[in-house]
Amino acid sequence: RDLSQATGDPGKLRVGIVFDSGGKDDRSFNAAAFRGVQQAAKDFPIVLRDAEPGDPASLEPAMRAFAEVGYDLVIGIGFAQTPIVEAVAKDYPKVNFAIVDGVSSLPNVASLIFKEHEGSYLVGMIAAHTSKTGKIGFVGGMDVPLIHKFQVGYEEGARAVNPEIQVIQNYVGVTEAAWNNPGKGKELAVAQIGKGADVLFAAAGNSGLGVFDAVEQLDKLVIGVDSNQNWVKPGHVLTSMVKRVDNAVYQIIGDLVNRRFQGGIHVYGLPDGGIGYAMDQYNEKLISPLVIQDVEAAKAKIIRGEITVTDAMAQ
Amino acid sequence: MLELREITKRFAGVPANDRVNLTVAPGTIHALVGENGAGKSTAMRIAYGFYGADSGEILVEGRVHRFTSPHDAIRLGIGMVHQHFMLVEPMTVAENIVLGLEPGSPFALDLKSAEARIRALSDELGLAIDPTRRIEDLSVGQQQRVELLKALYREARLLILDEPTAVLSPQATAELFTILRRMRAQGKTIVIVTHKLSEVLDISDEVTVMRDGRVVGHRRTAETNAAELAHLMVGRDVLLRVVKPAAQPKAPVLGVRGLAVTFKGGEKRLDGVSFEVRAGEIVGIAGIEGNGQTELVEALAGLTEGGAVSGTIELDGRSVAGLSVRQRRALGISHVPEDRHRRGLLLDFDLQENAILGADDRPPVAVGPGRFWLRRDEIRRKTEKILAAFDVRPPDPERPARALSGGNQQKLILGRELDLQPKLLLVAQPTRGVDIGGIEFIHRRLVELRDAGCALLLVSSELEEVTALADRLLVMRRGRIVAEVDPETTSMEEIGLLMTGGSAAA
Amino acid sequence: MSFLRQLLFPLAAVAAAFAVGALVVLAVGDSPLNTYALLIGSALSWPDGIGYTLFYATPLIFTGLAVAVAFRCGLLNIGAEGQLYIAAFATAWVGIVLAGWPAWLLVPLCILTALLTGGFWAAVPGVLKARFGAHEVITTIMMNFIAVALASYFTQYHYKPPGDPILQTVPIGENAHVARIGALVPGIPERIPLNLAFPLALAACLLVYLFLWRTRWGYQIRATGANPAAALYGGIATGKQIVLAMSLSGALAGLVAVNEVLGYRYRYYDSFSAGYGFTGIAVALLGRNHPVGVILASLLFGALLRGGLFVDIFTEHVSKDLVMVLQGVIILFVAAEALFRGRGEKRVKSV
Amino acid sequence: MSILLILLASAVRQATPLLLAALGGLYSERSGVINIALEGLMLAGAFTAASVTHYSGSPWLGLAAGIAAGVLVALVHGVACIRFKADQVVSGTAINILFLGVPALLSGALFQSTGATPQVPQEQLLPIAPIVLAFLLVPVTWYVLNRTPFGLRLRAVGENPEAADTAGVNVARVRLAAVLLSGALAAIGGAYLSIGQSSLFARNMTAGRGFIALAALIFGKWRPVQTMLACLLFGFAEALAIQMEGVSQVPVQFIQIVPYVLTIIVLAGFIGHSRAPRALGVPYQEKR
Ligand SMILES: Nc1ncnc2c1ncn2[C@@H]1O[C@H](COP(=O)(O)OP(=O)(O)OP(=O)(O)O)[C@@H](O)[C@H]1O
Ligand SMILES: Nc1ncnc2c1ncn2[C@@H]1O[C@H](COP(=O)(O)OP(=O)(O)OP(=O)(O)O)[C@@H](O)[C@H]1O
Ligand SMILES: [Mg+2]
Ligand SMILES: [Mg+2]
Repeated sequence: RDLSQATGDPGKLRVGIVFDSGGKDDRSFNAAAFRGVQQAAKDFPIVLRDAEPGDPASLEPAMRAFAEVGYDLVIGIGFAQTPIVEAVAKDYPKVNFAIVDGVSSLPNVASLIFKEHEGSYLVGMIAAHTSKTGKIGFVGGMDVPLIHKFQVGYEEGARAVNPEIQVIQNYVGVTEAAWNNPGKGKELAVAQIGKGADVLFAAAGNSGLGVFDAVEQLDKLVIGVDSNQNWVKPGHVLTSMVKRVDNAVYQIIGDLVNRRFQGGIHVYGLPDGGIGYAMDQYNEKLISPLVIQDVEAAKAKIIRGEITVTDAMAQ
Repeated sequence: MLELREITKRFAGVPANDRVNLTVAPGTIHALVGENGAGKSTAMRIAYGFYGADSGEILVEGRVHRFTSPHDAIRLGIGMVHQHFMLVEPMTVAENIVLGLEPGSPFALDLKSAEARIRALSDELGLAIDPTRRIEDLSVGQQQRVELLKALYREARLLILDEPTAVLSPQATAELFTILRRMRAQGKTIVIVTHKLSEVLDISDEVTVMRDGRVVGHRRTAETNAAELAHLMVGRDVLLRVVKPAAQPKAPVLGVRGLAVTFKGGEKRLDGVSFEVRAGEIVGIAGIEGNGQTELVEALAGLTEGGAVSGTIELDGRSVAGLSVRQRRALGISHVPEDRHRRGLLLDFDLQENAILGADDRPPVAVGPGRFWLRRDEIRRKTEKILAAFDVRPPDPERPARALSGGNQQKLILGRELDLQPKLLLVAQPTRGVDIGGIEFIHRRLVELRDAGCALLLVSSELEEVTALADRLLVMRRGRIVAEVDPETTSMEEIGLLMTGGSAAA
Repeated sequence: MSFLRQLLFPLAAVAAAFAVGALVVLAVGDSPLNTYALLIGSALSWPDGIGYTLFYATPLIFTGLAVAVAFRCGLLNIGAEGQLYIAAFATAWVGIVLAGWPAWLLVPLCILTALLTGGFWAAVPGVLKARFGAHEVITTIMMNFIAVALASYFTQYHYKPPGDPILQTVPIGENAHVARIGALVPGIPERIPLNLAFPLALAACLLVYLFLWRTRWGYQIRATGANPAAALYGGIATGKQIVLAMSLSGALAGLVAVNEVLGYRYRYYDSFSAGYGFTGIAVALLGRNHPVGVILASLLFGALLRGGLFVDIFTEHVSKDLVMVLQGVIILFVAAEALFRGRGEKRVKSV
Repeated sequence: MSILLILLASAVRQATPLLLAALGGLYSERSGVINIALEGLMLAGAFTAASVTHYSGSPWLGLAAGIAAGVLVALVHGVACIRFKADQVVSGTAINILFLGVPALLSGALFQSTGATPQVPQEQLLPIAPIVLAFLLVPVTWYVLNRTPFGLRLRAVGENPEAADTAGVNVARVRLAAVLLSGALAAIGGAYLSIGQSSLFARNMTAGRGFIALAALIFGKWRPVQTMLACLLFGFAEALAIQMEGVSQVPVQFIQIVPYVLTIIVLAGFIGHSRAPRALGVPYQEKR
């Protein structure tokens, strides 16, 4: 009968994480978060449970289940959970919450947000430098402002290098299912390549995997997103726009363990390494040092405020 | 060639074949005759392995065989043409014929060679069947010849034909008989099931008569005549007598003129039928089943499906032809349908809900605006009244109708329909499958109803029944009324001959 | 007594399904004992467990009833899902457009909208069946896709709050809200979304019972389902009954909107239904197409949904898909009833 | 490549899983057994194929295992409907619900995932074989139905099982064979989705394709060539929706519902009457 026992040792700090509908093995956004909490579970004496609701209607019940049995920290992954975290956090003021990609003003909610547009700007530059056709592609997951943030940053970066460049853009869909449709992701990528694009930026969760398949098949290049995806299709992944969700969730759990947990907005961007582009053995041959130099220069200018990248979500 | 020994077969405890013995000599045409439900089809289906017998033996060429499926019979050279054709309509003649016995390899059906063989067989007997045509494009007569070919193709040496002429025109019948004679000449043995005595006398070498699931006689055709066979078929010795005073017919209630029912392709199952029924009389319709009786009753009740009704139907001088079933019922037409399971009952519903079928809109059962509500207490009271008045056993209103015996189901339906105090009762096969006690009860009720001033139209394929009950008797054949006779003065043999077309009298 | 006998078979099917489920749990490497303890414990805890179980049961009562009513007329309504989607959108639309209207008028109007929209959406396959003989299984499935696409279109292009990352409409007016049970009954926290739709569902069961067994229309619908030929003989216009039964079925499915839109989310939310329409088929089958059975089956499935969530989160390997497996096995056992009864002849339903 | 060619190629790819499932449904339904379980059969095939390919590294082994899974699940449907005379629609529905759950549950146990398998490397994906197979199966199916003894028996038991029975055909055996065949074909369709078109199994990845296949089958009047055309039409609508999205002014939802609206129109009899096999959905009770 004692639910609190059955749901994990109440003697320890208990942390729950609710993934968005992509699930924790999307190799990008959710996967990054999962790496972070797993590392935390290794390093700290905590109980960790996760929920993968699969469909958006089940996000709230999952989050409430954690709060109901008295978990100490509940982390919501993805902007879609913002209103849910708000509602649940109001009902359970003693439970701490964290939301990735969303902003809440409640005192018991930590909002973990990223400057994706700045990272996208940098990979946009790399894409423009690399493209031979003067056409590059963008495949977004769900057609929402957060992903527009990626798209606009990417375009601005590309234009900064080549004002004539043509950016072909598509979104997989308009519902949550858009994150989980690799078949369609592939179709879109094939279509873009058919129109001449030779570098494609995939910001589409699981659907992005279809883009990876397409560039491999048609021998083009893809830019990964969120996690470092350079290893997924070596030789075909130009770079990845990394978003260190893992670091962010690791830090917030660490704060909890060290009794330093604080609500409010936590921003991650270029200076702290929360956002960046991935260079490793898989792609070092794909990008020339000259390009890196140019990109690093732009990065420094952004940090200093000399370049302002449009934040599509702030509009 | 074929011998059935002491074959018994029961359906739900009711014997359809009761120790049937039948011997068919090789190279002969053997007729099997009997009234509807005598058990002819059952016996033949057993001989073909389609049904298993409960007891008894089947001998083919003197050796006992056990049949587990038609497969076994086919192997022994037995072929059967069923009363209802066993053909797959959208497929071609050749496809139907080779079904189950396909020539060629499993990967390539050799229809060409089959078609050639079928053409040869067809030519040999003068059947004129094109093996490449679709069954649905053929006339019934042609379909029947396909059935014949099917058996011949399987090299059947014994051919069973179950009522092959029921669906044929006189010319087609004559052609069929020519073919059968040719087949006999080729050494085949033929069993032909029929009602029509003229045909028996025409085609057969020997004849066996069945009644009530038993064999009641065996004759050489040359040594008998229609009168004797009709006598054996109807079995005067167990004749039922209904005590009834002379009818006092009053004003006409039902007037039917030129009624026809036409189905697609111009097939008329009812053709120019005219008659009237007066208050206080029972008009009987005698005829072999399938001669338009069902279509007549359904047309009068408003239940014709898939066919066009033309002609006049008047109730008390007012046309009802265009009215719905419900409107006709409201005007006082009640109906006891021939198939109580399909039409008459909601088998899974309890007796109460069956007691209001067709009358659910009448007070005091239905009350309120639009007669929306059903009153449970009134339904129960009505049901109990019917169960008591018609001696339905057990009189438990909450039992499902399925749980009643056939006779009690029939009494329930009759009770329900009579409870509406109809002006006109259409009653078809009122005692089919009902035991003797039940039959008497039902007959008495029908006569009482007549004497109360109701007009009754009675359809029954039991000749005894119609002759005993009817005040006037109409004989139907091929969708027409071929004669009106006085049941008091006309002998059953005569009526039987009219029904079966055994004499030219009309 | 006969009622108990009626229960026996569904109980056996449930027990069999749980046994199969236990094997599945073992196979994926968890303890069936712990899993079922967590499942049952979380479904029955007070107040959240009970509250959520009843909350999840509510839409299932509506869809279960919907499927049952159609079934009583011999129709399989696989379209409850589409009917409840379109009804939910329409209900939200009225709640948005007429947000200023007083509650005493707006709430009934919203409920009426749910009924009418759901009813209309189901009437289409009903008419197609009655008029053209189009099989309702196929048409209702097609109507499902159309409903979801239409609701999604209107939400996305016309009623989404600007900049909202989630595919949902703007909120409905406060006056369209249906009260939560927590606001009325002390001791139940208001965070539990159980709302007045639950008593409405129970009332719907009573009304459906009265309609089917105490009124002429109900009788005619059931007669049509039991034996169309006999119904025609009794003067019942079977085509009309088919349309009526489908409309009623759709209206009941539409009432899910009261629970989800008026009582819980206060807006239309894309893909809000966790397959309620399809689970309704299982509910109706298990509940033997009887309102009381529907309530019992809904409570069971509601408990499974609530418990499934806890099993999903707090076990190592078992996911809430266990619930789907349990449902599937229950229906399969109920469908192949003959398996338990020997090789009895079943009523043959022609297409 | 011109846009039209891209569109057509995409339509063919989208039509392939539909066609495989629809041809599977064709065998089952022409034999008289409603197969609404195509969705579940596809899911079973898709999941098994992806899992086995992941472990074995061979897509052919994966495909074979997927087929085996489809046949096994079809066996459940067949036995329930043929042997136990279960309502065919209800049995199919049960299987659909069951296979929404089973792959997800197994993926949890096998891959610590909720509903997905690990990604299969590109070189281990099925080549275009399933596409070729699907379209090759159209004439093959036509041939089997019309030019082999099995096809003859199959059509006969679907139209008039009693006639077939009297002709010595074992109705139950033919129907079961047809249902198993439909399981195999639907499973190939599923496998194409998971290890052909994409490179992993994702939760409910058929997304209603089993039902659309059924609709295509009815649209195609239960005939192979017409069914293929219907699948191509549906595939074309899907391809169009993909290409038009974000490009044209027409909301994608409207393109997506075209096949469904068309199907309803067809069912309402506006485009010729679609006659089902006469014994479809009716369990056959042997008399003996
Ligand atoms: N499959 C069956 N199930 C139940 N009862 C049956 C079945 N077949 C025949 N009977 C019953 O067995 C009896 C004999 O029927 P059978 O068909 O053998 O008669 P018949 O002599 O061929 O009559 P008809 O001239 O009408 O064809 C009838 O009472 C009939 O109702
Ligand atoms: N001697 C025979 N005379 C007539 N028909 C025969 C004979 N032997 C076999 N047949 C028919 O040939 C067909 C094929 O026979 P076979 O024994 O190969 O059956 P099968 O292919 O196993 O068919 P099923 O699957 O129906 O049993 C059967 O339908 C049977 O009716
Ligand atoms: Mg007969
Ligand atoms: Mg788990």
